[in-house]
This record gives sequence, C-alpha cells and structure tokens, in this order.
Amino acid sequence: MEGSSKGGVLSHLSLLEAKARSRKTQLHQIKELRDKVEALRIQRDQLRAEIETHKILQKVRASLDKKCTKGGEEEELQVKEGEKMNEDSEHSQLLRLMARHTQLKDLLHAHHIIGGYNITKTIQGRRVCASLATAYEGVYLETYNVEFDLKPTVRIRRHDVPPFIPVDSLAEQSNMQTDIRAFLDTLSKYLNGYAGRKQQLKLVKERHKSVEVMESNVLCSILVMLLTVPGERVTVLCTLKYTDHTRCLPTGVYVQCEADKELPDSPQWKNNCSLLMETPVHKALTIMRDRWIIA
Amino acid sequence: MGDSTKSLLQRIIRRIPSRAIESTLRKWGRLTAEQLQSIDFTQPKWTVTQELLDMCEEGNWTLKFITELEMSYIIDNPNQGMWYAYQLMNPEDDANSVELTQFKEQFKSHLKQLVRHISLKMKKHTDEAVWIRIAWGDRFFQPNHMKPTYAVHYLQTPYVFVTSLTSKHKPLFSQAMTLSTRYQAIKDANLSGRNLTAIRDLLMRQFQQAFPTKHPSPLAERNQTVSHPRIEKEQDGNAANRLELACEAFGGGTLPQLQSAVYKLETKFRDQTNKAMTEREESFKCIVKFASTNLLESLRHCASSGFASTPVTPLLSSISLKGKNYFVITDNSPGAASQPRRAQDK
Amino acid sequence: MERHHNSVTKTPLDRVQRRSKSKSYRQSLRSCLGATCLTPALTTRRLNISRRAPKSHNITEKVNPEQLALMVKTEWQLSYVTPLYQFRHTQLKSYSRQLSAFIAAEKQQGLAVEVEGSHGSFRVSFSVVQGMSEAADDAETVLIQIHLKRLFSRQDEPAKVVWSGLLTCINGSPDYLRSLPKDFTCLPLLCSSGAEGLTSAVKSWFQQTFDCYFGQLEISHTSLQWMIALWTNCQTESAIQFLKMIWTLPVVPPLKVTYTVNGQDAWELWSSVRKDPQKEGNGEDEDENSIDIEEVMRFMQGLKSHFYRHFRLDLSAGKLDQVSTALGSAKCSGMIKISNSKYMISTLTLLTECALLKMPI
Amino acid sequence: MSLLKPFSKLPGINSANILLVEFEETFQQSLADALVEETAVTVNVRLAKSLPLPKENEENRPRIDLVVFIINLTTELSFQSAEASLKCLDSGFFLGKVCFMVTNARNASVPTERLDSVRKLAASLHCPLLFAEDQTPAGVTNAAERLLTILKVTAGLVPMTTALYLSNLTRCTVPPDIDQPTFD
Repeated sequence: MEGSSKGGVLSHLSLLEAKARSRKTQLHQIKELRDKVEALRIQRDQLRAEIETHKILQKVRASLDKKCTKGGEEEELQVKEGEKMNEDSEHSQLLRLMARHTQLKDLLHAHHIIGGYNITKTIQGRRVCASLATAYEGVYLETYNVEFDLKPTVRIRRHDVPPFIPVDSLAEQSNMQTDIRAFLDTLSKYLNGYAGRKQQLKLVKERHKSVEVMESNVLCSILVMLLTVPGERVTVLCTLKYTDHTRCLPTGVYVQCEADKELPDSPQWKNNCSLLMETPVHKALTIMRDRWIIA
Repeated sequence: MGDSTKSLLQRIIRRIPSRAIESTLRKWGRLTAEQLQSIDFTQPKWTVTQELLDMCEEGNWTLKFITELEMSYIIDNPNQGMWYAYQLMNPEDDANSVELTQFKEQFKSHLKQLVRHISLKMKKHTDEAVWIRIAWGDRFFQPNHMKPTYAVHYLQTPYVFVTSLTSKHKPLFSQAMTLSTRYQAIKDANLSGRNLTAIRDLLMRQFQQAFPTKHPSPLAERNQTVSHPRIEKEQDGNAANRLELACEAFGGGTLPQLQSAVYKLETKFRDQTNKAMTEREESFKCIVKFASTNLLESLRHCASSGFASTPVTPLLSSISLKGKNYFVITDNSPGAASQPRRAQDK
Repeated sequence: MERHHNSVTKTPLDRVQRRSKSKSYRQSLRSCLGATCLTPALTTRRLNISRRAPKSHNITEKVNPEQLALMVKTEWQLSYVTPLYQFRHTQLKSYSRQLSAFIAAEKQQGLAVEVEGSHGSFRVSFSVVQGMSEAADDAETVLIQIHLKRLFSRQDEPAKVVWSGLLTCINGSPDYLRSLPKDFTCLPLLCSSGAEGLTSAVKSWFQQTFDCYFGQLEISHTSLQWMIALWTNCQTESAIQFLKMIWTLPVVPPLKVTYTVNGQDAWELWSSVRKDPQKEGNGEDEDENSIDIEEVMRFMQGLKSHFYRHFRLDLSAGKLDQVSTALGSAKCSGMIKISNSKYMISTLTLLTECALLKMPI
Repeated sequence: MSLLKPFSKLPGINSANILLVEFEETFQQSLADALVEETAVTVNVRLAKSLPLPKENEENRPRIDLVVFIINLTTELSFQSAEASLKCLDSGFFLGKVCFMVTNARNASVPTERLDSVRKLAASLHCPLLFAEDQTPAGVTNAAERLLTILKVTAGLVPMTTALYLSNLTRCTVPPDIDQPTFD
C-alpha cells in the first residue's frame, strides 16, 4: 500500500490490472499444459496402434511377396482364404491394399535404381519434367532435371545440366519428337559418365595424399597426376584422357618421366598403363600402391 | 620502366583496403618473411605504401612481380568493375579436348600475332577457372598496365567473362579466344553485373532451380510455419501455389546476386479504354530497369507475395531461364494482336 | 508530421477573417459530390484538382540572369515556412548584417555551422529577386546567399558562395494570403542548397527573428504525378526528351523499378487522355487550358497498364519516389531541380501550393 | 462469386471469430498473434489476402463476427484491393460487423487524398475507421485490444449492446469540409 501513495492511485490500479492479467495467463498456461498432456497421450496410443498395424502389414506383405515369386494364381486364392487374416477381417481388405501399395512403391524404387526416369506431368500435361539421377559405385550422386514443353512440339524448356554437357546438340541429334526416351538415355550416359569421373577425382584426392593432381578440368575429361616412385625419388607424370565423355574409364594413358626416359617403355609401366586403362583411377592407384610401384 | 613499375604498385596498393593489405601481400609470396615482418600494417596506408615502394626499389622488382600482385588481388576480389558475359558459338569437333597448356600457348600466339605490344598473364585458379590478364599496347606504345583487361574462362564451357575490355580491343580478343578454344564465333550473352560469381552461377546453372518432382518438395515442408491453432489462413493454398510458381520461375534457396535487369520495350500500346493509342502505328518506346541488391530474390518475393501475378511472365522468368539481363522486346508479328511478345536477342 | 485538421485549435480563430468561398472551390466541391461512385480511388481535398497548364514564361527577360542561372542549376531541398511576422522587404540590408552576426556567434559557440575547410568568415547577403512574383498578392521572392571569405586568401579572390536559399511564394492562394493579419508576410516555400549546418543556422535565426516555424516539405505521391503531367504537357513547346519514374516496391530486398518513357510517346499518351475541349463546351477562356486531376490519373493509369501488360507487376503496389524529365526532377524526399527556366513558375506554383497546405489555419 | 454471410451459421459458446483481410499479409499475422492471447473468450482468427474466400473452407469456417480490412496507406494497391473485396460481403455485415484499420497514416509521403478516400469509404458504409501503428509491439497490442472491444460486442458477448448500436456511436464520419481547401 505504500507503493500506491508514492505512485498514485492510477498506477496502483494498473499494477493490479497487470497482476490480474498475469494470473489469468497463468491459469491459461496450466490449462494448456493439461491439454498438451492429453494430446501427447493420444499420440502415444496412436503410435502404438500404428506399430501394431505395421506388424500385420509386414506379415501380409511377406505373404504377397512369396506369392509373387511363386507366381501361382491358385496360390493367391489360397492365401486370400486362409491364414491369419481372420483376426481382423474388417480391416483385411484395407491392409491388403496398403501392402500392395508399399510393394508397388518398392517396385518404383527398383525401377529408379536400374535407370528409369522419374517423370512428372505439369500444367495439365502440357509439360513434363524428367529427373535423371546419377550414381557411381552404388552411391547416389546429384540429380539433374530437364523440363520439356510437349506442345506444339517437344522442346526443352529448361534444365539444370551444367553447360559443358552439350544438351542442345544431343537434343538435335536424337529424334525427340517421337522418342524422348532415347534422348534421355544418351543424356543420362553423359551425366553418369561425368558424375563418375568427378567422383573418381574426389576419391583420388581423398585417398591418395602422395599423388599430386597437376591438372583437371570442369568436365573431368583430363587428369594429370604426379606420381612418386618410392625409394628412388623419381617422379612420373601420368596423363589420363577421357575422350569418350559417356564413360568413366580413360581412352588414353600417357606416362612421362624426366629422370628416366626409358621408364615409360619398361614392361612394368606398360603393365601399369593397361591397368589404368581398365580400372577406375582411384582403384588402379590403390593397386599400384599395394604393389609398391608408387608411394 | 622503374617509374611505371612504381606507379603501378602505388595504384594497386591504393585499391586494396588497409585491412586486406597484409593478407594480399602474404598470398603474393614475393616478400620474404623478414620483409613482411618489418612492415607495420597498423600504420596509415601511405606509410605502408612508401615502405613497399622502397622495397621495390631495393629489390629491383620487375613489372611481372607487380602484375602478379594485382592479379592475385583481383582473383580474390573480382567484384570491382562491370563483368560482361560472352558466349562461344559453334564448337569444332575438338573443342572439348582443349587442355590448359594448349589453350595458353594458342591464346598467346594468336594475340601476339594481332598486337605487337602486349603483356599477357594467365593463371589457373583453384576452381578450374583460367584467369587472363591482358595489358594492351599497340604498334607504337608499350602495353598500358594501368587499364588491364581481365577475362575468366572455364575450359570446355562456352562462356567467357570479361571486364574492362574496350570496343577497340574487343575484336582482337574475340578472335584469339575463338581460335584458341576451337569455336567458330563469339557473341554477347546479354548478361552483365558487378558480381562475377552471380553471373557465372547463372550461366553455369550453379544455383538451385526448382523442378516439379514426385518427391515431396522441400519448399512445401519449409513453408509450414508453426502457427497458433486458432489462427487459420483462408488462402493458404493460394499462397503455397504462388510460392511454388515463383520458385519455379526464379529458383529456390539463395539465388545469384544479380543486381539489375534492363528491358528495352518497343511494343505497341494496347489498352481497350484508350482507342487513340491502341490504333497508333508506331510502338511505344520505353526502357524499364529493375534494380535491387539481389534482383532474383526481389522478383521471387514479388511473385510469391502477389504483387506480380502468377504464373510469372516469360519476360521476367527469362532472366534465370536464359541467363540474360538485357532484353530488347518487340512485337514479333505486327499483324497478330493476340501474339504474345517474345524476348529477342540484341 | 502534424495533421492540419487536428491543429485547428492552435491558431486563434478570431484573427482569421471569414470569407466567401471562391468560385473555383465551389466548382470542385460540386464535382466531388457529383461523383457518387467510389471507384476513382483518389479524390482530392487540399490540392487543387484542376490547374492551369504551364505556359512558358519568358522569365529570362524579367529576372536577373545571374540569379536565374543559380536557380536553374541547383538542386534544392524544400522546406515550408509559416508566415513571417514583421518581415520587411525594405530592411534586407539590416537582415544581412544580423544573420552574419548570428552565424558568427553560433560558430563561436562551436555549434554546427562548420563547413568543410572553412577557416574564414561568413558574409550573408539578402536580395530581392525582381520579376518572379505572378499574382498581386504574392510577396516578392527573397534570395539569401552565404559567402565564405577564406582566412588566407588573396585580396582579389572572390568570396565563395557556400549556401543559398530562396524564400518564395508564386501564385499563392489569394484567399489565404488575404486572410493573414497585417503584420505577416507569407513566403511559404524555402528552397535551400548547401551545408546542413548553415541551413539550420539560417532557420533558427528566422525562427527567432520572425516568429515562424520551418518544416521539411515532402512531395507527396499526388504532387509527383502532377509534376509528371505538367512537364509532359510542355512537350510541344520544349522537348521533355524522356519521362523517367522511379518506383520502389516493398519486397525483400526492396526492388527499384526505373521506368523511362520516350518523350514524344509520353506526350502522345498524354494527349490521348486529355479531355476534348469541344465536348466540355464551357467556352470559358479560363478553362480552356486547364488540366484536371482525372486526366492526370488517367495518364498514370495508362503508363501503369502498359507496364503491367508486359511484366504482370502492379506498380500501384509500390511507391513513386522520383520523377524527372529534361525540364527538371523531383524526389519524394523534397529535392527538386528545375532545369528549364521557362517552366520554373509553374513548378514553383505547385510547390507553393504544397507548402501552403502545411500552414496552420 | 460467393458472398460471405454473417448469419448463416450458429454462434459458438463464448467464442468470437474475426476475419482479417490485408493485401500485404504482413500486419495481419502479428495482429492475429496478439488477438489469440485473449483468454476471457475464445478468439478464432481467420486470415485472408482478399475476398472472396475459398469455397472449400466453407464447411469448417465458423460464423464470422467481425471483418477487418487492413489498409496500408503507403500503397495504392492496398486500398484498391480492399475496395474490391468489399463487394464479396453480404450487406448484413454492414450493420456493424465491418471495420477498417489504417496503417502508416503518419508517413509524410502519403498523399492526404488517400486517407480522405478511406475516410469517405468508411463513412459511406457506416463503418468505424481505426488507426494503428504496425511497427512497434506496443502498437500491435493496442490495435488488438481495440479490435477485441469491438469484436466482443459484435459477437454478442457484451450484455445490453449490439453491433448495430455500437456502430452508430463509432462509425466514421466525414468532416463537412473534406472536399474544401483548408483555408477559408
């Protein structure tokens, strides 16, 4: 009450008002927390139910898959009639559909893995967008997209393929109006080749610290490395040329050595050259290192 | 000769901000550790410059050293002048197999054939870019190192980025460039800006473009702001749709920092309410310039907030789609009134 | 910024003489009541909705060329000034002395009159610009210049002008001017150019001496649109060359749109939106050359719709920041440059009107 | 075009529903956050850029007790959009269930004519016109409180008053000299 005499009645009143307001919000908070507890409980129950469904779903799925591998029509009937479905028959239809859905999804995924393209229709089918995934040695790398206008003619509208891949000239060469697939196949080869070479270069830099990469380019179509022969302190300049841009293996290997002019012609290095021609460069280097040819 | 070296050094130091002098000199690598230690970089810039000039005199630095210093500074700080993009056209069959040493030799020899006095310097940067510094002279004059041309080229790509190239030297440069990269022609790509990285990313498609895919787009997920349960947005769907279209037109995520785009419009004035102007034969000439610290982000916001109608007009989406920021727009067929305009090359 | 309808009580009303409304105001009232539909989004209240088309004034013959050159080449910062109490055009010499002394005193106190590299003394000169005033009620324009005499300069070296200011009133509303009590002189518009410190020194001297108040005069969106129309209308007499508008759109980061229209094309659009004088059929000489706010709005609408047709971007969402033609330029922050002396009077008339709107009643 | 109707649905117990319409969609968000802080009644806020509202929400949209048009005076489009949206409201709303809220009225570059047009619009529709400060948190809370006062009445939560009664007291009136120059 002393405060009120100092600050005046009005300020005291506003103080009281603020207090009342904060009490209200406190009550409100308690209520909110209760609500939250309730909500979380419901969520827990839901999750439990979901786990349960998932378990059943897996069983159904397993039986479906079995049936598919056997490929027998009669067996399908058998599966449908019998087994564990009886427990909750009302949901069985739905569960079977769900299982089928997951199966199809997996199939689609498999399709992507073996090189299918993900194609999306946009603006009522007037455009399509194809995404081309790249991968190297089982590792998914970048995904590139190409969007086509379908009308009046099939035409590339936009894409995010880097400029050193000749998308436009590839499009000109292929018969895009009738066979868009062929174009996508070629493009995909180029992209996978590029992605593979780039990944190789990355791996070389990561795994072979003693190898000095002297030169490379954005397309990764050339790779010049300085290799060190252990013990002798001799350095060898090794150039790999990838003229076929769809491939991850070089089309030419050249070896130079300042100190020992004869070295490139030695049978050992001839052997190395053919190794480099046939094996991805990072692996070839590992082999050479294991054989004590390079440091 | 000594004087020109010194004045060039002075000029370069003047361009470098005080706080960056030390790191630039270190990177240059022409100063010994003792020399670097002897300079007190907390002093005013002109004293530092004086010390460097003294060292230059003592050490008898050549012009080459100084140009190296300039180049290393410019490579690290390229956003100083206007950069113009050029596009190489019609590659020869072996265009894809041009390699660095071959390109360097060819470019040098072609340019030296064309101009007698010329000073060339090339350096490959860590990101595979080839940087070229050209100081031009002519038949009677020594190369002018005060106004060098800088060019940046990524081998195997059809783009060249150039700054401070005069119209007098442009044909010479173009010829040397096309011959040494094994292309047949070069043209203006109608893209320019102060930010080299931005125009490069735009042309090399090194920015996040948004494509419609079956996978749940990260955009939609990002857009779900946690809101109060009692607040509901009536037109949430529209907003999401606008954002999607905006991202499709200009790209998602952080966009290249392009600062401006210019449209030269020479189209007919059409307005149903204005008969006199619509019937007029001549086109309505105007120039529209859009400017912002990040133009593409501004435009994307324009479209997503509803200031610009969606779908975005091809005129605006062409900036990121075609990688251009200068357009001349004309009515392509005067007869057809309903024909939409099309962006045409300069 | 004070709002004037709220500040009615600030001025004693008994001093303001009531007068009958002039004919033009009654007309404007009638036209607004007549427009019952709401769609013309902007109606006007305080700014005239119709004004005389700018005639080229042969001002070069009337005004001292030296003073005119100064007025034309400078970019001015605008302020409004409330009426000056007991200001006499006959005492300008004495004012010069007083202001010089005032600035010297301010400088002695170390107040912000410092101009870069100014080691010397300031000399102020007040002078009347003859031949500027248009209407009988307008007070004569006063030019104030501050010269800097450097401390170590040669005897014959002329003192440099470091600050200039123009107090003016062109075609001020006669109703308002006549309603002022006897001892007040109304020069509502101050155009200043020079160091900020000097501007504030001059302002505070005026405030102390003439009991007036200064405020920044922004040029509103509507006034900028008026400028565009008035300038474009001059195309036939002296080419505007281009019509440039700068808009800012409130997006992140802000987007600046510079829209430059070829002068001749802008004029043709302008003439296509002008009302047909025959159809009006008033036949009054006065109305013959007048421009209506509706015409201005139609012109702007035309420009905006051409833009929208190409970019699908509505300029109405943004703010008009700056307009310029070969005849001059104006920014919403209150900067103005008049490049052609012929149309100076009409531009200053509009600005005087804007400044008068800031006056207390 | 579907009209938004004020009485087509039943009111909820101790709840009030407000619709904020703003073209820029910036101020409405902060205002909504402040509005739902209210604890005495359950306030539901619906946000829209413009009217009409999408049909698919018709089902779960509660009865709207108050429609607020937020107009940012710095841009012309903001006013034009609000003006266009008004046409999608049932006339029943104009019996006290609409109000206008203006921001940036003190901005010097805003022509006075624009405020005048808003005033005229509000006056012709017999609606109140509120001024709000959208930049400061205090301004937002203040605006929200003023809206809540009106909302509680229009939702029928205040005994002895009705929306129509309140609107008679609070509606905007145009000063008689709005079309005349200030000096006379």
